[in-house]
Amino acid sequence: MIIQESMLVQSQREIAHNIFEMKLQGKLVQEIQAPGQFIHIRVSEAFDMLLRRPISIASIDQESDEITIIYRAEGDGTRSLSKRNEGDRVDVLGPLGNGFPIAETKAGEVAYLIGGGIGVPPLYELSKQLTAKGVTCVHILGFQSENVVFYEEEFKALGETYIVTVDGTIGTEGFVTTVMENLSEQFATYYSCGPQPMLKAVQEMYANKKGYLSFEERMGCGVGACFACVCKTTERAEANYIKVCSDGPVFPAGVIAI
Amino acid sequence: MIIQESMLVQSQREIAHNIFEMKLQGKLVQEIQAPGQFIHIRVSEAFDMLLRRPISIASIDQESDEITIIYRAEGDGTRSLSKRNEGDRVDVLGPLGNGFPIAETKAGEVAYLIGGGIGVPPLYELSKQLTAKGVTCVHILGFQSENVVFYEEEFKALGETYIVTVDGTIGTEGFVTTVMENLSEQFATYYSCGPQPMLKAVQEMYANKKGYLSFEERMGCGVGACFACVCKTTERAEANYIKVCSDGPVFPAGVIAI
Amino acid sequence: MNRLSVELPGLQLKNPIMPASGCFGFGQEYGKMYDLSLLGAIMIKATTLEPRLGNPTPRVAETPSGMLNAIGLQNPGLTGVMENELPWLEQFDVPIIANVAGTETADYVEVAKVISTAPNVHALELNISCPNVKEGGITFGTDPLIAEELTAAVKAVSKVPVYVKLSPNVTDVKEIALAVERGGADGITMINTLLGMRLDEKTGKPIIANVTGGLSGPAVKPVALKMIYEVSQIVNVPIIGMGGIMNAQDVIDFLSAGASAVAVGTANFVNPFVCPTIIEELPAKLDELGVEHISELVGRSYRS
Amino acid sequence: MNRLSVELPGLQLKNPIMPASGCFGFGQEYGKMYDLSLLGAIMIKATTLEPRLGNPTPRVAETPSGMLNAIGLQNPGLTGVMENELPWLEQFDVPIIANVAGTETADYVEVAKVISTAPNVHALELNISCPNVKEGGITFGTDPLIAEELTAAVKAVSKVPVYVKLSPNVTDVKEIALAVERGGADGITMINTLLGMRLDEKTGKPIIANVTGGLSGPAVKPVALKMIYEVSQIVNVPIIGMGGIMNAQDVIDFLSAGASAVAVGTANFVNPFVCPTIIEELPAKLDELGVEHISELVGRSYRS
Ligand SMILES: Cc1cc2nc3c(=O)[nH]c(=O)nc-3n(C[C@H](O)[C@H](O)[C@H](O)COP(=O)(O)OP(=O)(O)OC[C@H]3O[C@@H](n4cnc5c(N)ncnc54)[C@H](O)[C@@H]3O)c2cc1C
Ligand SMILES: Cc1cc2nc3c(=O)[nH]c(=O)nc-3n(C[C@H](O)[C@H](O)[C@H](O)COP(=O)(O)OP(=O)(O)OC[C@H]3O[C@@H](n4cnc5c(N)ncnc54)[C@H](O)[C@@H]3O)c2cc1C
Ligand SMILES: Cc1cc2nc3c(=O)[nH]c(=O)nc-3n(C[C@H](O)[C@H](O)[C@H](O)COP(=O)(O)O)c2cc1C
Ligand SMILES: Cc1cc2nc3c(=O)[nH]c(=O)nc-3n(C[C@H](O)[C@H](O)[C@H](O)COP(=O)(O)O)c2cc1C
Ligand code: FES
Ligand code: FES
Repeated sequence: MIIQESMLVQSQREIAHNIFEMKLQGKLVQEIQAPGQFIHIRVSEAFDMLLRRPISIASIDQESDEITIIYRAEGDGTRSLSKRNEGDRVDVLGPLGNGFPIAETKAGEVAYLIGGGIGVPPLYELSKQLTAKGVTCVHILGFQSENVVFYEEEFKALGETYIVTVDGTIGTEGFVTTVMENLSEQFATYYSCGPQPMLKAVQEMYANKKGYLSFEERMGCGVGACFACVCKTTERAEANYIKVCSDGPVFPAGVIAI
Repeated sequence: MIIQESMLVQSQREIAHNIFEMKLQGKLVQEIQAPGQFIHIRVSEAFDMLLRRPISIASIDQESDEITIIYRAEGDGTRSLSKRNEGDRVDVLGPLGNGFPIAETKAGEVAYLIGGGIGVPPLYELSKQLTAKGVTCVHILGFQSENVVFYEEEFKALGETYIVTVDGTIGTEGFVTTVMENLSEQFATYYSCGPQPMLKAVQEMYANKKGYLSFEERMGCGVGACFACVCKTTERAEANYIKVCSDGPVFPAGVIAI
Repeated sequence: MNRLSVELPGLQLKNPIMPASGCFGFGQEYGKMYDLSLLGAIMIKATTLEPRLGNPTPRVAETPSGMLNAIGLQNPGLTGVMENELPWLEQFDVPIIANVAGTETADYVEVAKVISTAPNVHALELNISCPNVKEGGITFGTDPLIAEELTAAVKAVSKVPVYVKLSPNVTDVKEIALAVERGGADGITMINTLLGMRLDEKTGKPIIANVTGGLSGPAVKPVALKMIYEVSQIVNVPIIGMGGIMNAQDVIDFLSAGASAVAVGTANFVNPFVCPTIIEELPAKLDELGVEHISELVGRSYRS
Repeated sequence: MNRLSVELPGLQLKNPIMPASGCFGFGQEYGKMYDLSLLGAIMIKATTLEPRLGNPTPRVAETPSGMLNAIGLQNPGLTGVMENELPWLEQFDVPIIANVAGTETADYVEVAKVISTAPNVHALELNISCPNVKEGGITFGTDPLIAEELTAAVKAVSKVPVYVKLSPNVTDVKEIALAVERGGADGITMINTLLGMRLDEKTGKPIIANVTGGLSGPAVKPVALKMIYEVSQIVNVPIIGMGGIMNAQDVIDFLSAGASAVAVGTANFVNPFVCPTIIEELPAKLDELGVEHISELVGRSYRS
């Protein structure tokens, strides 16, 4: 069930340049169904910044009712969010959307988790859950530059991890596809989240593989009511658009026209 | 000189029901010329509440660069201001306007200081300065009810003080005029600040006395540029309005048409 | 006695609060969050004769105390709405106001004829003010004669009262209001969105793919109040007011300005529970104002 | 090279930033706070033939991300401005744009004729869009023919270029823009305020004594950008843009939308140093955008 809750900030810290990790506690944590779901955050009580900001759930701890989000403080809203401190409250709507299907990879199989920039966070909880189930996760994580890389150690603790940066300041120089070209295609499923051009490249490279992609679109309501966040599907050109917020944000590869 | 400054909140406390006393520190304190001047406060960094709020200077401590303001948290802006804590910063423009003329009462003379509700604060600094100079101050302070009375002790420490409340819960029951009717007219000057009906009654009762009244009007700029805060003068019906913010807020009795 | 009940042509409202068209879909999403029977009514998303895809994305952008949208009337079309959406809504004890849009008069008439037969549709809201479609929409709402004729044509076929939704993007909204009243409108709803734009800070290009969008939210509230204040004093039909309502105080303001009921749009995105919250808070507001029944507030800004 | 210089009819601007009319008086107050020679230009408060008292108070009210005003063109009249205000401003190295208002054409013409002879008045701004006076003002700005004729009449007598200030309270601002261009306008300034209203929470009565007021501030920025975007693509004269500018980024947005320079109004009340602050911040903004001269940004929202 979707609930609206004033969640408690447990901690907030800058984990890379302008990248913040925030832990939030509240009972909506019990409602989360799958990694890849997101929350919709009201960044200010004032009317200045009226719309909520969609942010993926990066890690879930149902025992302590806690989630972690990781976000880039870029625009006005996320910058304001980055100023909250431990003990503050944040107005959160969630959990929203449909996450990554864990069931699509069996224990013993290999999954590739391919993330770009601020698309990396939801892959962390995904990897935790897949690994726990006995899936071997390989992480291919692309960033702009060394100063915005985060969670390298955390991913390494779960499985093989390739870091790639556009400027080569750390890891391989290039894009996630640069790494992918040199990796075996011996895997069962891929899961990806990141900028649309990356998703497109990944989907093309693994065209005959089973894959799941998480999309971004500007949102109004976040719950499926306003038709703001639609994407065109590949199937029928004149069909209804599909909604990222409530039909997605994760779709099987091939569903969305990119 | 008028300056804009991010002043430091030294303290904030609720001194009566919804009435707050805030101490602010900064270098604009050195610019203050007279009691009755006011500051123009930006209550929020957000655009929600765009206009500054005019608040009188209630007390000045030039040695520690500190001023005290006393305000009622009534609307959105003052309510938001009442949530600032020690150590926070407040965007202040000031000092603004022309205050009460101290020079108009000589040492040894008697002055009546007549205040109503949230018009009381500027009279406190006025009384301090007059008393210091050797003027005998008599304070007649009207409030709605006991729970919104403030600074009774502070005024008593400076001179004779009459408290009057509309509901009679403390002091005399009635209006400041109820007290004034029973007081001698043996005084040199009166100074008054409060709601317009009160100013009108005071001015009428002391029609042949030298007096100074402080007025309120909704403001835009606070510095005399926008013509928002005008009052009609008694002199020439077709003359220019006079500006409360820069020509006032204190005017000699008889200048403003009330 | 229900202190919040309001009676309008075709509508027995438990309370004067309803979600605004386009901000509540066809109710399914919010229906999972609270009981829709709590609402005074529901204004459903615009319905057109054929299904519509709407505009390319991005379709929304934030602005100071407001937002822009250019959804472009995406909807499943008349048949979809009649077969899937309206029947689902029948489980709730709440009157539906069907927002009707089209490209030409014949479309409006056809949609109105059919949709007004749905058992839970108690009124129509003629959308002659959508700023986000190239044809139809606002073009019907800026010319008094066209607005009057369209209203009359729809009135002639509708089985339920017809409300006409006015655009604020006109020189004189009074003129359009009088025209639709002459055309036989049973009520007026206002305001639809103001036209606006936001640019990307880096590229300088419009953020909304459709270039311009409709401005809604608290930013437009002063404009809405002013237009309702003026129109309610010259027409003899009731007004459902909207434009920036966020809380119970805003509702009081709209009624004071002359609206008989109100719709809440953008605020649903900020707080999905805003409508039931407002409904819950209204009685205390009436107490504060010393008012027994909410309708006593209507038009008090100009009544002595 | 001065990266911020802008050349417009009659105006050699050091930078494209000027205070908007009515938000800066005649400069005396802000002149005590900083050196007015820093400014690109100054748009002084509307001048009418006779002194005006303006409207009763309250004249201002706050709204979400905006404010309403109904000053009603209070000013010392043509003689007062010519004798006291303009000579005082001569000490600064800054061109003055004189905002001209009136009740009938003859007033406008008379004021324009005289005020355009002042040595520091480099351009006129014809105010055909003041929403706060009963006669004149906005009535000239909503009818294309009247707007064209007034522009032509003023052009005929003015010794300096004439800019016409447009109202956003019209169905089609393009039509009015083209009309004043036909009338001979050398430039356009836009937008004046939108009409709006705020009610007292307790009494339900209008807060502004004049009932309605003009809405300005960040709330109206999307409306201003959209109108400038449209008008700048169809006229051949430059636009001075305004409406909600608070900072350097807003200036970039207005230029991107098609304005050649901008005016800052309401923001002066929020931060009296806003104009010099913006001027100081602009070069860094240009660096960020990789732009050598500010004029390269003009119209980039639609230029490829
Ligand atoms: C399903 C989903 C999950 C996301 N998860 C994350 C995450 O885990 N970490 C993270 O850093 N970012 C994530 N994003 C992107 C994040 O929502 C935007 O970066 C953020 O909304 C920008 O807000 P702002 O206040 O910084 O920018 P502003 O420019 O102030 O935002 C203005 C408006 O535009 C919207 N907007 C601006 N950029 C984007 C964008 N790229 N995508 C969607 N809306 C945008 C904002 O939500 C807001 O409504 C996610 C987006 C979606 C759709
Ligand atoms: C020269 C002067 C000195 C003042 N000194 C004091 C003081 O020492 N202590 C104190 O409590 N109050 C004082 N006031 C009144 C104080 O300015 C208002 O109570 C305050 O602005 C209300 O703001 P708000 O956020 O509570 O209300 P809101 O309703 O949120 O205010 C909205 C807008 O209306 C204006 N406004 C509302 N009420 C008034 C009012 N009565 N007078 C002027 N503007 C108003 C606000 O400034 C703001 O622009 C003074 C007013 C003036 C003109
Ligand atoms: C995302 C969105 C979609 C809208 N779609 C419609 C629509 O389909 N039909 C219509 O008449 N109005 C539509 N509107 C306008 C609203 O119904 C309402 O008139 C306007 O938003 C002002 O109210 P608000 O400020 O409370 O949102 C839409 C508004 C928004 C924000
Ligand atoms: C208090 C006030 C007074 C104004 N007076 C005038 C005026 O005399 N003449 C005029 O053309 N515009 C006047 N305006 C309109 C502004 O010049 C400007 O067009 C408008 O406020 C939009 O800009 P802003 O949002 O930056 O304030 C006034 C605006 C305000 C807020
Ligand atoms: S954001 Fe409203 S439908 Fe997706
Ligand atoms: S508030 Fe602007 S002139 Fe007084």
